[in-house]
Amino acid sequence: MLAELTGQSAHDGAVASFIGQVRAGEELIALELEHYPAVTETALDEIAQVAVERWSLTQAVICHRVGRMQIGEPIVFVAATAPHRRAALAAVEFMIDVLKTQAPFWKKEHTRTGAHWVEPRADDHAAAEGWLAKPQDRKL
Amino acid sequence: MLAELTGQSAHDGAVASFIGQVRAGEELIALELEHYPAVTETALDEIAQVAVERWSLTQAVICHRVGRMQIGEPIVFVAATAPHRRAALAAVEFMIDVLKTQAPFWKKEHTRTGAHWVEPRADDHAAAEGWLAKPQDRKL
Amino acid sequence: MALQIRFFAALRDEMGRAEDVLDAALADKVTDIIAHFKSADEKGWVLAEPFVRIIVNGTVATPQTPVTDGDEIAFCPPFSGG
Amino acid sequence: MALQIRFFAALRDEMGRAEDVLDAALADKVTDIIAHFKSADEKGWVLAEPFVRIIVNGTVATPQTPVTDGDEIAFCPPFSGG
Repeated sequence: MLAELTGQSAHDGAVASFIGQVRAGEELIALELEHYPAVTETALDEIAQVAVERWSLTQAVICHRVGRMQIGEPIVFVAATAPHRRAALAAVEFMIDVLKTQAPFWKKEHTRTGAHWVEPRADDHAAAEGWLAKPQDRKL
Repeated sequence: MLAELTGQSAHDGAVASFIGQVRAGEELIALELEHYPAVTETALDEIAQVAVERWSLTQAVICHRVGRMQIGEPIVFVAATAPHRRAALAAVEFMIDVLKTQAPFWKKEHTRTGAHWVEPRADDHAAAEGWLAKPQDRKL
Repeated sequence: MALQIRFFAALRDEMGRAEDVLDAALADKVTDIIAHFKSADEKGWVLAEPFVRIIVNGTVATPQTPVTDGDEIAFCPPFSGG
Repeated sequence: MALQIRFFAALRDEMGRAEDVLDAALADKVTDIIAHFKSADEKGWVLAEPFVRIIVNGTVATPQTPVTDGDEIAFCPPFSGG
């Protein structure tokens, strides 16, 4: 997916990206991702669009998988292209931070002792709120 | 190159990367990158190693091209893998910031009106110095 | 058309189903739907928990949001994507 | 073996060559090498400019760094990679 973003615009000097993948945890066998179809797509489009406007990106991409995934498999791919690196890097951080708590996805961990839904982490909420509440305090 | 970093370690939940590429500029025809062989490799290895230790990365990669490149072609690829996203994202930003002024590369712009060596930008120096002078002020 | 109700993730597990349909005459607002499930379902009280996110026709809503025939009302636990 | 001198990028253009070799007896320190080029080369003064980075055997050095037979001394303009 990165290959589709590089060398696409003569004015892009920067392509930043992030992949979130299933990390081994205590007794984890697999991760299951549920979403709210249609609403998810709208939410991701909005997050990408906000990033494009805020950092004057050339492109912003968010791809999120759903269903069952094994350890090491990718869950989410986020990328931004821009004339300069600072904008691309900040936009990627923004998109991954915000989508974690602002798009209707739910993680279920299947472990050797059973399955359970993942509670969002307090610092994930804090990261998203940091971006959404006071944009003027962040770099760029 | 990203494919070689994803799903490599069961403990990696995050793969962050950055590609710097030749951006169209006034009358630019091509970019030429010169380096100081052997010394460059050592400098890049050191930068990557500092990043690995500072953010407890699983892997850090820096690949930098030399020679003549056309608009849109990649110049540098930087990537970091880590258990959590914050470490991977910060390490990538650190590596690209620092290598710009701390590794022996020189850019020459070939334009329709002649060729000239690129002066490092003041804010590139500031970015590198920010990381190197007072690490305790930065996130993570 | 009635009211189309959806339960996601942990709330689907609690409610024992992913979807339901309610007579639109039962509710003027989301809070009326919650009241209905509180009385009709053993686990209906979970829909009134403060962590529950309500989405009406794809847009974030509150218990005071009006609902009308044909609306899709989703009850969601906190999101945990990425 | 003598002293192996290297000029990079804009400094190579100014000096008109990428490499040079000096008799080790000419210099105890980097500053002696700079003094030699200032007198021997029309453009040798550029090596004394404050922006010049000096690398001796792959390590960042200063005009006061000692040099000895076989050392590689590189004169570099500010780096501009990435």
